[in-house]
Formats: sequence, structure tokens, C-alpha cells
Amino acid sequence: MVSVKFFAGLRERVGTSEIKLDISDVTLEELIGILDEKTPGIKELIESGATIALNRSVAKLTDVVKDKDVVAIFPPVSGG
Amino acid sequence: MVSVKFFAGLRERVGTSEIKLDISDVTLEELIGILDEKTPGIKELIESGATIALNRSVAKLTDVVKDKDVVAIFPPVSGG
Amino acid sequence: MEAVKIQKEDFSLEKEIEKIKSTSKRIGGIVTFLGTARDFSKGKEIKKLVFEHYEDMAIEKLKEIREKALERFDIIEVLIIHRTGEIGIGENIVLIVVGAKHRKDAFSACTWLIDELKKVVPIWKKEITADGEIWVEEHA
Amino acid sequence: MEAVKIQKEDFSLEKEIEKIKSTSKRIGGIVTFLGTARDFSKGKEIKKLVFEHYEDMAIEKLKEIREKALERFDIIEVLIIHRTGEIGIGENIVLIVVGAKHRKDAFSACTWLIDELKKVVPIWKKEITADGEIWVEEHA
Repeated sequence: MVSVKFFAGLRERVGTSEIKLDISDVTLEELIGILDEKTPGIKELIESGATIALNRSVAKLTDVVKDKDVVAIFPPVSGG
Repeated sequence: MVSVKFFAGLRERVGTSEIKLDISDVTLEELIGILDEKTPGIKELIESGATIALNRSVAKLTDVVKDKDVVAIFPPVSGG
Repeated sequence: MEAVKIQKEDFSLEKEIEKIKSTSKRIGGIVTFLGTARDFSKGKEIKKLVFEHYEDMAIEKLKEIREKALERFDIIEVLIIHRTGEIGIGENIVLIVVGAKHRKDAFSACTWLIDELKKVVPIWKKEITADGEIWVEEHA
Repeated sequence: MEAVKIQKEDFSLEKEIEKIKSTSKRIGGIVTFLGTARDFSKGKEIKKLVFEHYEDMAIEKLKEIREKALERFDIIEVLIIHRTGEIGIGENIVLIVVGAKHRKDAFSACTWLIDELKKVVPIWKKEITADGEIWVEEHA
């Protein structure tokens, strides 16, 4: 099981803070494809400037997601 | 009467915090000459890097001192 | 001493400065940056702010920038606190305290830390205005 | 509000920050510089410091640099406090607080103010060491 978290404006646009996917050994790019099949439009939202973190580190689309990993997808940060 | 104040290390080297001089309409350069006659060595101390203020503003040696003026002579500042 | 914190509650500058001071008698300069909630931003009147954060990652990132600052600059100690949740106008948002032997290093590190915090720490600000709520999403 | 002060007593950062905040709700960044007494300077162990000042002129010069900063930088308010007399190791010496809409202006003004204070305000520091007392007289 892989947990996909959304934050802030992206969380509101996606309409949920977390989606659990029963997948493993897929790239982040493939994971986004799977998300988009379940919730059409997510891919576009992500491509319009989101950051993707894998286990709390900023990740590349080619990085591979394994069971129990945590993926976080969020808009540009605006703290401080 | 003109009041001449000394501060910090210069005050300690001169040995007093204030000298009153019954003078008027002399330049600061002349005033230093008068001080040096009364307390030999003051001129040298002043020339080795002191700042001279006339009525609380940094002054030039050619500025003229009048009755009731306050002259202050001090080493480089070191606050903060 | 917890050197980085994310909390709902307000913080005390005085206490954080005392903590920094107690770490070393070599400290000659302490520079602090305190971010506060303004009532106006880009032509809009703000009623309040709401901050959301990605808890685990935000704390890790704060630790990371603190450690980078300690490596990069000749400084002695760094404390960072960021508030989360609802924040009223005039209230404190973020505090960065840097203690160093000399002031120039403290200023450089503090400037670098707040710039870096705004770039890499997963915290988001929502402005609540009379016309609605807006997530601030421009790049730093 | 007294914007510049020279006093024997210690001061409270918290109170000064509250004063700055109360002047405007437009303040988004407050940068402070706090100078403290180090126990070590240029190879000598310091026991305590003694500050002397030329009262009338020092206050005038503090007001002058504050006003120059308010003209030169896009900032909202400035407070400056310098202590005088005996100051023990670890104690506060000087506090500069700058409130601005944006942090960059607050950082620039605060850096400029402490540099300027060290150049033009007639205050002198004496270091009391085990070997004797030394007036610090090097140029800034």
C-alpha cells in the first residue's frame, strides 16, 4: 500500500488529503497516471507546478515507489 | 567661558573630564594651543587621533569657539 | 533544547533569546527575524491567515536548513519556530534567532535562513479576505 | 514612545517588539540586532565591560541615525537602546529593532544602523580583564 498525500490548494482542488493505492514498484510518473484514471484531471493539476516528495524528500518522476512509501504532492510552498 | 570636555581613554590620559577656559572667538586650533600651555602634552594626545566636537557636532580645527560653547574631545568611538 | 519547532501556540522572543544566550558566552551578536501577519497584501485587505504544513517533512527541512546554516556561516547557534493554524493580524508567524561571535555572520545567516525557509519548507499560507480565501502559491 | 534611549538598566526585547508592532498593522517583518558582552576578545579573557558616553551628543546622534534610516530605507519604525555603565558577561549591550513591510528592507536598515552606530555615536567601551583595564579605541 502506498499513501499519496495532498496539501493546501492542491488538496482542496483534488478534494481529498490522502489517497491509498495498492501498488508497488512503479515510477512516480506511472503513479500519477494511475491517480488520473481514478480521479481525472489530477495529472494536469500536478503538471501545472506541483512538487512531488517521496518519503519526505523532493523526488523525480523516474523515482520508483515501493510498498509502504509515502508520496506527497503539493503546490509551491509559502511559509515564513 | 568655554567648557572643554574629555571622554574615555583621553579623559584618563588628560587626567580630568572638564577644563573651563575664559576665552572667546578663538579657533579650535588656537584653543588646543592654549590647552597645551596649561597642560603640556594635550596637543600631542589630541593629534594622535581624537575627534573634536563643537556644541555636539563634529568640528574642524578652523571652526571658531564663542563664549558658552561646549567643546568635546574624544578618542574613536567604540559603542555597540 | 529543541532547536526547531512548529506549533500552534505563540512563542516568547525573550525565552528564545535566553536559550541562545545560555548556549555560549562567546556570543557577541544575536540577530532575529520575526515575521508577523500584515493586514494588507498586494492590494487586498487581509482578515487573518491560516497556515498548513506537512508535519514530518517540514520539521526535517527546518532541521536541514539549520544544520546547513551552522556549516556555512561562522555562527554559534540557531533557533527556528514556525506557527501553524489560524493567525490573526499583527500576530507572530515565524521566528529565526541566530547567535554568533560577530554580527556580520549573524546577519548573513539569518537572511539566508529566512530566504531558504520560504523556498524549501513545506508550509503553505492561506489569506482570508473579505472576498474569500486565497492560497498563496507564487514562487518565492 | 521614546524611540532612542541610553540607560543603565537592562531592557526587555519583548516590550520593545510590542512597541514596534503597535505602531502599524502593515509590519510584516521585524529584524532585531542584540549586542551582548562576550567573555573573550582578541585573545583576552574579559571579566566585564564598562561603557561611557557623551550624554547630550550620544542621544542626538542616535536620533540622527534613526531618522536617516527612516529616510533611506522602506521601513516603518526603528527603536534603539544602548546601555551604559558596567555590563557583565552575557548581558545585553545594545538593541536595534526595525519594523518594515518586507524583510529585505528591515535587514538592510538594521545592518546599516548598527554599522553607523559603531562609527558615529559617542560611546566608548572599556574591557576589564585579569591583566587590567583597556579602552577599546580601534576604528570601526
